[in-house]
Amino acid sequence: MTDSYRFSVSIMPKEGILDPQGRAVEAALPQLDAVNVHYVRVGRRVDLEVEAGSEEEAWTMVDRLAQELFANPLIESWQVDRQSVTARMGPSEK
Amino acid sequence: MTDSYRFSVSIMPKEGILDPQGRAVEAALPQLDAVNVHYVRVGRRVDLEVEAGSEEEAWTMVDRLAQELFANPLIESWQVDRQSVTARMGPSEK
Amino acid sequence: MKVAVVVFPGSNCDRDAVHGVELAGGSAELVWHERTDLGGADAVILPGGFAHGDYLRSGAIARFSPVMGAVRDHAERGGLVLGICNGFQVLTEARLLPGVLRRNTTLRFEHRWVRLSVERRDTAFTHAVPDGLTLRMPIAHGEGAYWLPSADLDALAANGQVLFRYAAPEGNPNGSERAIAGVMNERGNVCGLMPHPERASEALLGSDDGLWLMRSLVESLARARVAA
Amino acid sequence: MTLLSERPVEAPLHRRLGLTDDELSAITSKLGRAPNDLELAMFSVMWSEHCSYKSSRSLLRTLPTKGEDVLAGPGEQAGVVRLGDGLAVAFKMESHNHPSAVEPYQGASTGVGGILRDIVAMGARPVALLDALKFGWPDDGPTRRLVNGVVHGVGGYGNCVGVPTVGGELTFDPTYTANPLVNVMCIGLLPEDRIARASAATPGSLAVLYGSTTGRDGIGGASVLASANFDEGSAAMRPSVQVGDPFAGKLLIESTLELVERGLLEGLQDLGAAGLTCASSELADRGGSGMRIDLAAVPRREAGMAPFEVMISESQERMLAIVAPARLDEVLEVCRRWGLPAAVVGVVTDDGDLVVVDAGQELARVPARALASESIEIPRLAAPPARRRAAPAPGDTPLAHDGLPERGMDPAAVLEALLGHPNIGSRAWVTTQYDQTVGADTVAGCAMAAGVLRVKGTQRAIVVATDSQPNVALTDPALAASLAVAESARNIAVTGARPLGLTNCLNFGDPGVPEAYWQLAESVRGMGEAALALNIPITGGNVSLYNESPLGRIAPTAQIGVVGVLDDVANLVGPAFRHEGDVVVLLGETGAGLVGSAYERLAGAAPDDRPPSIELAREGALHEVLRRAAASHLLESAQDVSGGGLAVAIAESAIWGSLGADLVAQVALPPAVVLFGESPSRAVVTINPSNWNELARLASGNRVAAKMLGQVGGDRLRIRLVGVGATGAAEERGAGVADALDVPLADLRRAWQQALPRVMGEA
Ligand SMILES: Nc1ncnc2c1ncn2[C@@H]1O[C@H](COP(=O)(O)OP(=O)(O)O)[C@@H](O)[C@H]1O
Ligand SMILES: [Mg+2]
Repeated sequence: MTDSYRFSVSIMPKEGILDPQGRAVEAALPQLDAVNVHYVRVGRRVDLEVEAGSEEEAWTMVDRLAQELFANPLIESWQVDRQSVTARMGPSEK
Repeated sequence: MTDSYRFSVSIMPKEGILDPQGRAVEAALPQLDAVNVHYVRVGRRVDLEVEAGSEEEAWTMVDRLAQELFANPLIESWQVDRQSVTARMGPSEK
Repeated sequence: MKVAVVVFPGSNCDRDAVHGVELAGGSAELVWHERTDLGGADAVILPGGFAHGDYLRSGAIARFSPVMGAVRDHAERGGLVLGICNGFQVLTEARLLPGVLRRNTTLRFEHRWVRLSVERRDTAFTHAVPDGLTLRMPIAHGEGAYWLPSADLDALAANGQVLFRYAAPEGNPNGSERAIAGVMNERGNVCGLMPHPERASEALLGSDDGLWLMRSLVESLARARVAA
Repeated sequence: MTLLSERPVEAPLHRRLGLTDDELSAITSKLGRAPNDLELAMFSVMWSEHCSYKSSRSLLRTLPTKGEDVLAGPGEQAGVVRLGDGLAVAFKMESHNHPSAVEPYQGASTGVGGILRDIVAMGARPVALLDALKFGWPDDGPTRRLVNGVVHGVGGYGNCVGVPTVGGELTFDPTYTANPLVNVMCIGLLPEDRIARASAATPGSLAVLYGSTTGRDGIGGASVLASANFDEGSAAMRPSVQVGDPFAGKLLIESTLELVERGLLEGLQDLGAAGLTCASSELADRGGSGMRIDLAAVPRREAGMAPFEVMISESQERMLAIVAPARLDEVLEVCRRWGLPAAVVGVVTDDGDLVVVDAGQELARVPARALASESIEIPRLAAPPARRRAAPAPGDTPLAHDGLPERGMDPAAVLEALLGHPNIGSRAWVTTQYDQTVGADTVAGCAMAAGVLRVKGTQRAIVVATDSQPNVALTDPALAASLAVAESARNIAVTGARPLGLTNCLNFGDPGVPEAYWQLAESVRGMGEAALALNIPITGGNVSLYNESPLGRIAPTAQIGVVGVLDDVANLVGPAFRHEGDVVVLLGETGAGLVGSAYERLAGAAPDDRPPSIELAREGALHEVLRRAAASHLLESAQDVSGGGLAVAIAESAIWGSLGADLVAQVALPPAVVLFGESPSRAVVTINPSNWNELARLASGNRVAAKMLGQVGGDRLRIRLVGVGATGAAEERGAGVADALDVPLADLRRAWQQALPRVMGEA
C-alpha cells in the first residue's frame, strides 16, 4: 500500500551563469520605482505529487525527475522541498 | 541605514486554470517510467534581494512586485518566502 | 538510400524536411516517435518544431521518446544524424551533441534570414558546399543561444566540431557563444544546427543555399553505399 | 455557480444571464413552457450577440456571397473557394478583442487557436495566418504591455503549431486604448471534394468529443463578455480566463486531418463560444436532426462542475465529431495515438431536440433550431451623427488650399516623419516574432503588400492581404469599408493575382446606440457595394460589438481580408525597385481629400477638407491592368499607393530595393495631396523602358491613366514638383513652385526602421 508525497522542485540558473530574464526584470524595476531590488534571478518551479511505498522512495523518484527532466545540470541547479499534501498552493493569502 | 532581505517568489497557475506545461510533463512521465507521479503544475520562481529600512518595508515591496510584475492575478497565484541572505541557491547538493 | 524523419508530437517541420531531402535527390519517410526502430533508414533527421510543446525546456521531454533509443544506436554505429532547430535541441538534451541551447538573449522568438559561414567543408554534412559560399537561410526559434563553458568552447573549436557560425551582415541573432549556429560530435556523424536548410532549398522561397546541406547528407549516404 | 453569483442577487436569473425580458418570453413561447435554469443558461450563450448575430444578421443578408468558385459560404465555419487543380482554400477571420484586453497573451493566443480550429473543422490544413492588431498609442507602460502580450500570444500559438504568419496589420489610435482589437485570419488548403460539413444528419450516429478535457475556462465568456458593455472596473464582467495550449492544438490539427482524410467522420464542428451547447445544437440543426448529450460522459479537468458549466465551458482545443457506430473504434484509436482524450458524449436523434441528460436523468430539452438558426433577431435603430463631413462626389473639383496648415515644412521632412510613423514604418519589430517560413511554402511573408504562398505540386500561389480604414470611418463608415475592400483587393492585384473571396471582421460599439448601429450598417453597405463592384464574393466573417470602454467607442473598424490566386507563381510581381534605369510609372489618378490620411494625423487638414472618394469601376480597371501587365511580364515591380500616399509608396519600393529614384511629379492639385494624399485606385510600377508603349496601350485600353514619373537609380529619392502650388518653406519664400523632395535613401530607411522600436521605447 502506498502514500502520497507532495514536493516542489525549484530550478534556477546556476550561479555565475548569465540570466537574461533576471536582467530584464531588473531593467524594468525603476519604472515601478523599485530601485532597491537586486540579484533578481528567474527560474522555474514544478509542483508534483508522488505515490510511493515510502518517503525515501518518493525522494528518489523526485530527485531523478529533477536531474533528468526538470533541470539541465549544465546550466541549472535545483532544490527539492517536501510539502504537506494539504499544501497545494491556492490563491495567495497576501 | 538599510538591510538586505532575500526572498523567493513562487508563481503558479491558479487552481482550476489550465496548466498546459504541467499537462505536457504529466503526459510524458510514462516514457520516464514515472507512472506514480500526479498533479504536476509548472510555474515560475523569482529570487531577489531587497534593500530596505525594515523587514516590514521589504515585504511590502516584494508583495507589490509579485502582484504587479511577476504574477498575473487573473490566472496565477503566488507565494513569497523569506530566505536567509546566505541561502542563495548554489549548485545542488545532489 | 532512405532518410528517416522522426515525428515527435509537436514536430512541425517534419514534412518540410522530407521535402528538402527529396529536392536533394534522396528519399525520406516519416517515423513516429513511439517506434523503436528507424525502418532500416540510412540516416536520421530530427526536424524542427515544438516536441511535446517544449514548454519545460526545448527537447527536454523528446529525448525520452522511445525512438531516441534507435537514434542513439544508429549514431553509435556511425550512422548520420542531423538535427535541425528543435532537432538540434533534442540532440543536445540527449547528450548526443555537446552544449545547451538557451533562451535567445533577446528574450524573444526570432524569425530572421541569417547568413552562415561554413567552418568545415570536409564533413558528411557540408562536403557539397562550394568554397567561399556563405549560406543564407532562415532561423525561427526562441531558444537558440548556443552555450558551453568557455574552456569547452575552446576544445570544441580545437576539435573542429564547430560547423556553422552566424556571419555578417546580419550577424549573431540570438546571443550564441562565439556566434555558433551548428556543431557536430567528435566522431563527425551527428550534426545539429538552429537555422533551417530545408526551408531554403528553392530559389522561389528566397534561397536555395540550404540545398547544399541536404545534398551533402544524401550524397554521403550514396558514397557509404558504394563503399559498403 | 460562478456565473450566477456574479451579478446582484435581486435581478431575475434571465437578466443576470444577459437575457432581456422580451427574449425570455420568446424562449418561453418557443418551448411552450418556462425554461429551467440550465436551459436558460444555454439560451443565454446561444442568443448572445456573439453566437446569434441578432443585431447584425439582417444587415449581413444584404452581402454578395455568390460566385461560381464558392464551395462554401456564410453559415459554414469558414468560406471555401475553388483554387484550381482540384484544390480549394478555406479562410475566415475572427476577433478576440475583449479576452485580449483582459489577458493579452492568452487572449491573443486563444484567438489564433480558435480561428485555426474553424479552418481545420472544414477539413483543411492551415497554411497561413494574418493578424490585424489595433492598440492605443503605445507610449505608456500598460499599452506597451498590451502590445507585447498580444504579439507574444499570436506568435506563441502560431509558431508552435507551425502555421506561418504571412501578414496582418498594426494600427495605433487613441480610440483603441482601453479596447484593443485582435483580429486573426487563417487560410487552409484542402481537396475540393473533401470539405467536412458541420452537420449531424443520421440518427443513431455518435457524437464524439475529443481534444482537451473540459474545465471552467471562459464560463460566461461568450454571453457576458461578448454581449455586455466591457468595463475594466467591474470584475463581475471578467470571464474565468481561457488558457491556450498550442501543443494540444497541434495534436488536434493533425488528428482531425487524419480523421477527415480517412473519411471516418460524418460531421465535424469545433468548440468555440458557447462550447458544447453551440456545437451540439448547430450540428443537429444543420442536419435537421436532434442530439442527446450525456454530461456524465464528458471528460473533465475539474471536479464538481455544474451541468451548465459543462454545457457552456469554452475550454480550448476541443472538437465534436459525428461518427457512424461502425467507425467509432478507428476514430478513438486515432485520438489515442495523438494523445488526445476522446469520449462518446452523445447520440444523434430524430426528434429535433437537444436533450441534456446526466446519469440517466433528463436536465434539459430544447429544440436545436430554437437555439441555433431560429434564435431571435433584434431590429435596431440607426441614426447618423449630427455633424459629419461628406465625401466629395466622384469627379468633384479638388479643394483650393494646399492642405498644409502649419508653415515651414519641407516635403522630405514630412516623408521622413511619415515613414517614421508607427502606423506606417517597418513592421519588423512585430513580424520577426512570427515564424513566417515554416511549411516551406512562403514566397513572401510579412513584408510586401500581400502574403504569397506557393502551392506544392502546382504552378499556383495563394495571395492574401488584410486592411482597414478606421480613420476614414470616423467620418464616413461606408466609404471607409469600400476603401478597405479596394485596398485589400489592390494588395492582391499588385502581385498579379486575382481575388477569389473576401472575409471580414466587423468591430463596432453598442448596437443599442443608434449612432453605433448606423456605423455598422453603413460599413456593411460600403463593404457590400465594393465587393459586388470588384466581383469578390463575401464568404464569411465575424461581428464583434460592444467595443466600448469608459473612454468611449472605438473607431468603426471593418477589417477586410481577401484571398486571391496567382495561377502561375512565375508571374509574381514584387514591390521592390529592381534595376537602375527602370522607368517609374504611376497608374491611376490622384484625387483630392486628405481627411483620414496619415498626413492629416501629422499636419491636420483644412476644416472644409474631406476623405478621398472612390470610383469602384476605376479601381477594378486598375486591377485588370495590373494583372494583365503582370501576366505579360511587363512589370519589374508594383506597389499599391495606400498609407502615406505616393511618396511613401515610392520610398518603400526604394528602401526594399536599395535603389533610389529621380522623379518629376506634375502638381495640378496641392502638393501635399499629390505627395501624401491617400486617394485609392493607384499603383506605382516600374518597367523596362522598352515596355512603356505596351503598358501605356494596356492602360489606356482600360481607361486607366499612366504617367511616367522618372527613373530608378542612385542612393537618393528625388521628386521634383512642377506646376503651380507651393507648400511650406517654398511658399514662405514666396516661391511659386514647391521645393523638391530630395533625401538620401539611408535617412529614409533609418526613419522607417526605427518607427516601432522608438514608440515602444526600445530605441
Ligand atoms: N500585425 C502584423 N502581423 C503580421 N504582418 C503585419 C502586421 N502588420 C503589418 N504587417 C505586414 O507589414 C506589411 C506592411 O503593412 P501595411 O502598411 O498595412 O501594408 P499595406 O499598406 O500594403 O497593406 C504588410 O506585409 C503587412 O502584411
Ligand atoms: Mg495595410
